[in-house]
Parts: sequence; structure tokens; C-alpha cells
Amino acid sequence: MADALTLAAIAVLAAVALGLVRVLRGPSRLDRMMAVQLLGSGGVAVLALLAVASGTDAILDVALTLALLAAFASVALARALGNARADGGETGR
Amino acid sequence: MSLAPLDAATLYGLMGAILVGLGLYGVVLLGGFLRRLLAFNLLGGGVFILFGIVARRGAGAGFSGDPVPQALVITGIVVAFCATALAITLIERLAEEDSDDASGGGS
Amino acid sequence: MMGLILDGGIALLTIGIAAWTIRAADDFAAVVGFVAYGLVLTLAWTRLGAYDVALTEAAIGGGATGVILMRAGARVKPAPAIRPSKRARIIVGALCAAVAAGLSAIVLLPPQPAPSLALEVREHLASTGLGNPIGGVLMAYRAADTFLETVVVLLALFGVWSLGRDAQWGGRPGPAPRSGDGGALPLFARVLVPAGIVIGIYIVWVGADAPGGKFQGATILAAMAILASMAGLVQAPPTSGRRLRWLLAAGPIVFVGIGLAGIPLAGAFLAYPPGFEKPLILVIEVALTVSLAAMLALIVAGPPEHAP
Amino acid sequence: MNVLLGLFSTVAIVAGIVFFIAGTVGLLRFPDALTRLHALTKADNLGLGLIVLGLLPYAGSLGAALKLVVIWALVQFAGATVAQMIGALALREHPTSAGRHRR
Repeated sequence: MADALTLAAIAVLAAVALGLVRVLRGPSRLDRMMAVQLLGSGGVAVLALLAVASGTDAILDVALTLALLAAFASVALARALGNARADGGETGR
Repeated sequence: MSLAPLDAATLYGLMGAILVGLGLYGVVLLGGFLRRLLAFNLLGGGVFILFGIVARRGAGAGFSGDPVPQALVITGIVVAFCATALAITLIERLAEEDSDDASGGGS
Repeated sequence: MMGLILDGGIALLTIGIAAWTIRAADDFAAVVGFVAYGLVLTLAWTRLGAYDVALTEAAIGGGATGVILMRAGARVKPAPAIRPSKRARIIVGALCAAVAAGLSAIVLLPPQPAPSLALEVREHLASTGLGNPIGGVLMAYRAADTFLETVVVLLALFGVWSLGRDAQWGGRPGPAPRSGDGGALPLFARVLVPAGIVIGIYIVWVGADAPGGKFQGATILAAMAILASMAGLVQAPPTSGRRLRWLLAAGPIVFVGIGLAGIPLAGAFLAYPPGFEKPLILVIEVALTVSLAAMLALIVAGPPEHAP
Repeated sequence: MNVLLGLFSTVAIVAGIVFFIAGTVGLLRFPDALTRLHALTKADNLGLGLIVLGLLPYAGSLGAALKLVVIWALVQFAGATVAQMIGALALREHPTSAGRHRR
């Protein structure tokens, strides 16, 4: 049971790592922003699997914090990028 | 002295060592304050992990790790954040002063 | 075995992200890399069984540090790329590799038996009434360090404020609120902020007996304040406000007050009178959480930008 | 009953992993930022949702199960918001190429 869940965590991590390679290469900044999104949901999935695999409830609290703060970071990134664009004098819609 | 067993602590310890090397390279060679600051934080992450494996190997008395180094790392992360924040504000202010000088007007 | 494969994967991913961050073409990309680095380090700390540290890394490493770096990345013009000569790269690379190799040797040849204070902590933990050994270390064994740490955070805030322009001293930090910003952000903040406040308080509360605590909880609360201000729901208070200054000082004042009371009552500065350890530690933790949350949020908000 | 529950969990978790892999394939194969965004948000949120669903029977306590659901909801909600923000930015940057994908 624990081994199977750890295997599942490895599979998710591998998928996320592969996607990360693609997203970080860009070419646009929008692609790169998805990296945080991808690692946020993937990392939370890995932590959830590990929490149940090891029966450690504390890992769920880590996952909860990660979900909250990864969301916060990616929203801040999107906003910082939006502001940079607006200041750069590009016209909006 | 004998070779450490290949376990999680050893693996992450080697990772920490490599992170310190990478961060150091960035601090020395990268151009621009922001990039150096980032590299310094990467280095810090590696140092904290090295503390973490000391904690992990000191596991005992029913704890999954020695609590003292772990508490040190928590203090370290908070202080590193404060130093980074101060440095970034300084970098921003420097950039502001530079652009004031360039446009010929002060505040 | 399965666990070791996972650990190897996390370690490789962390090193890859760190290397990518060092090599990244522009500042924005490097900041994204650094936030990703904070997220994978959280996984590494979890695998090392250091859940308290994992919580701190998730909150501060990925979240708060990432946001101030983004602020700088958006404002600071990228520095002209300096291409160090090939010789410099080889020499520095070799030296850094030597440092990494030296540290690896220390990792591979550990002292036997491993040094540990776990037994001593276990012996004395009962006297604090706490169940979380790390909380016990922070609040009893290293109480003076923890007190000075909050002072460091406060000093960092003063440092950030003092870097503002003279004319704006005492004014409000952060960008002016924009009404009708539109998009999904205001709705997101309206839902997430209340949920985040509950989670932040929960993390402080479980910190007495399980992984968690004031620094982690305070960072979550600070992040929610920043989110509300990013969404234009609230505006940062003027830094000269009397109420704000009391809020910032409350934690350190309570801490030092209880610490001083320990001299006549328990025989030492920051010693707790027997029987009152747990309630006193909880009072300090709550006061510190409130002050730390305000400090961290204001540090992220930056120096005052509007004349008072 | 237990066998059924185990089967349900296995199917849900495996399906969740398949969605994560599908998301990665989408990221690797799709031509521009907007379509990649589509692949990422759909796949990851469904993937995490299915994994959480599969883990629920083994959560051990009601509190743990509740935390799992809250975690999923947080990620789902953040994903939707960030996707909207990235999408708006993409539209502002390349109005024509982004418009091509709208029907």
C-alpha cells in the first residue's frame, strides 16, 4: 500500500518534471509563469500521496500551506507581469 | 570513520553540497545585484539542507530528527528573508536614483 | 527502495531548477526559477521528516521571498549582462566544485555516532507542557534567540522604511489602490483571504503540539494581507499610524515583559515560573504572531510611496 | 466492500496520474502559450481531484479527509484565477493569434 502510493508520487513527480522542462524553456514569460502553477498542483499531489502513504497528518498541513502559498505566488507573478506590461506603455484591450 | 549508508539523508546531503557550489558560482560570476541576491539565496537553501541532514542523522528519543538544528534552520530562513527584503529595497532605491540621475532631475 | 527513488528524483529536480535559475536568460525567468526552487525544497524537507521546516520553506521561501523578488524584477532594469571570460568561468567553476566536493566528503564521512541533542530535548520538553519539540526549543532552550529574531524582523522593517524618500516618510507603502481593476483577482482574494486566515490561525494553534508555529502562521497571515492589497480590497496603513506601531511593538513588548518577570519569579531572564510554562508560552506566541504578521506584510509592501 | 473501495481508490489514483501525464504531453505538444495553458489547467486540476478522491477512503480521520478536500478546492480555485490572468495577458500581447483559438 505505502509502496504503491510512493510509486504514484514518483509518477506524478516525473510528469511534473518533464512538463517543467518544457515550460521553463519558454519562449514567452507566460509559459514560464505556468511553472509555478504546475509545481504547485504537482507538489501538492505528491505531498497528499506521501501523507496517506506514511500516515503522517503533518504532511497534509504542509500540503495545505503549499497550496495556499503557491496560489499566492502565482497570482503575484501574474499581477507583477501585468503591471510591468502596463508600465511599459503597451496599450490594453 | 566509515562511509555513510546510502539513505535519504546522504542523498539530500549531496544535493545540499551541490546547491552550495552552484549558488557560490552564481554569487561570484553573475552580473546584476538581483541575480547575485538570488544566487545567494540558492546557496542559503543548500546550507539549510546540510543542517537538515545533521538533524536527520541525530534522530532519536522518538523524534524524526534532532529538534535543535531544525529550530536553527527555521530561525535562519526567517532571518534570510529579512536580509533579502532589505537588500531588494536597497537595489530598488539604487535603480530609482540611477534613473533620476539619467533623466537629469532629482527628487 | 521506492522512497530512495523518489528522494533521488526530488534531489535531481532541485539541482536542475537551481542550475536553470543561475543560467536563466532574464531576471523574470530567474525569479520564476527561484519560486519553483522554494516549492521543491519544501518536498525535500518533507522527505527529511522536518515538517516544521517544510512549512517555513513553503511559506517564506516560496511565497514571501518570491513576491518581493517579483516586485524588484518588475521595477529594476535588467543589468547589462556581463560575460565573464572563459578563463574566469573555468577557475570559479573549479573552485566552487571543490567547495561542493569538500562538503560532499563531510556528508559521506559523518562522525560516529551522530551528534544529537534529541535526548536532552526529550528530557526537558515535558517541563514546557508543549508537544512540539521544535516549538519547545524555540520558546525555552533558545528563547533569547527567538526574541532577538523578532527584533531582527522589526529592524529589517525599519531598514526598509528608511530607504523611502524623505518626503514620503510616514506615508502609505505600496501602489495606490485601483478600483475596477477587473479580472478574477478581487473575487479570488475575497474567497481566499478568509480561508487563508483560518488556515494561518490553525497552523499557529497546532504548533503547540504538532508541526506548525508562529513564524509559519504569521507568514500565511501576512500573505493574505498582501493578497487583499494586491486585489485592491484594502490599502496599506500609513506607516506613521499610532495603532500600527503599537501592533508591531506588542509582540516584542509581551515577550520582553514576561522575560523580565522571569528574573524575580523564576530566577533568570526569559525563564518561566514552574507550572505556568505552557500558558505563558501561548500568550507570547499569540502576541508574536500578530506582530510578526504585521511586520512581514509591511516588509513585503516596501517603503512608503505616498506622502502622508 | 473493502475490496470495492480499494479498487475504486486504485482506479481513481491511476486515472489522476494519467491526467497529470496527459497535461505534460499537452505542454510538450501544443503550439502556443494559450493552448498550453489549457492543457495545464484542465489536466492538473482533474489529476489532483482524482488523486484526492482516491485517497479519501484512506485518510484515516474525518479531519484529514476534510483537509484533502480543502487542499483540492484551493488548488482548483487558484488554477482558475491564474489561468484567467494569464489568458488576459496573452490576449493583450497577441490579440490576433489568441483570437484564432476562440470560436
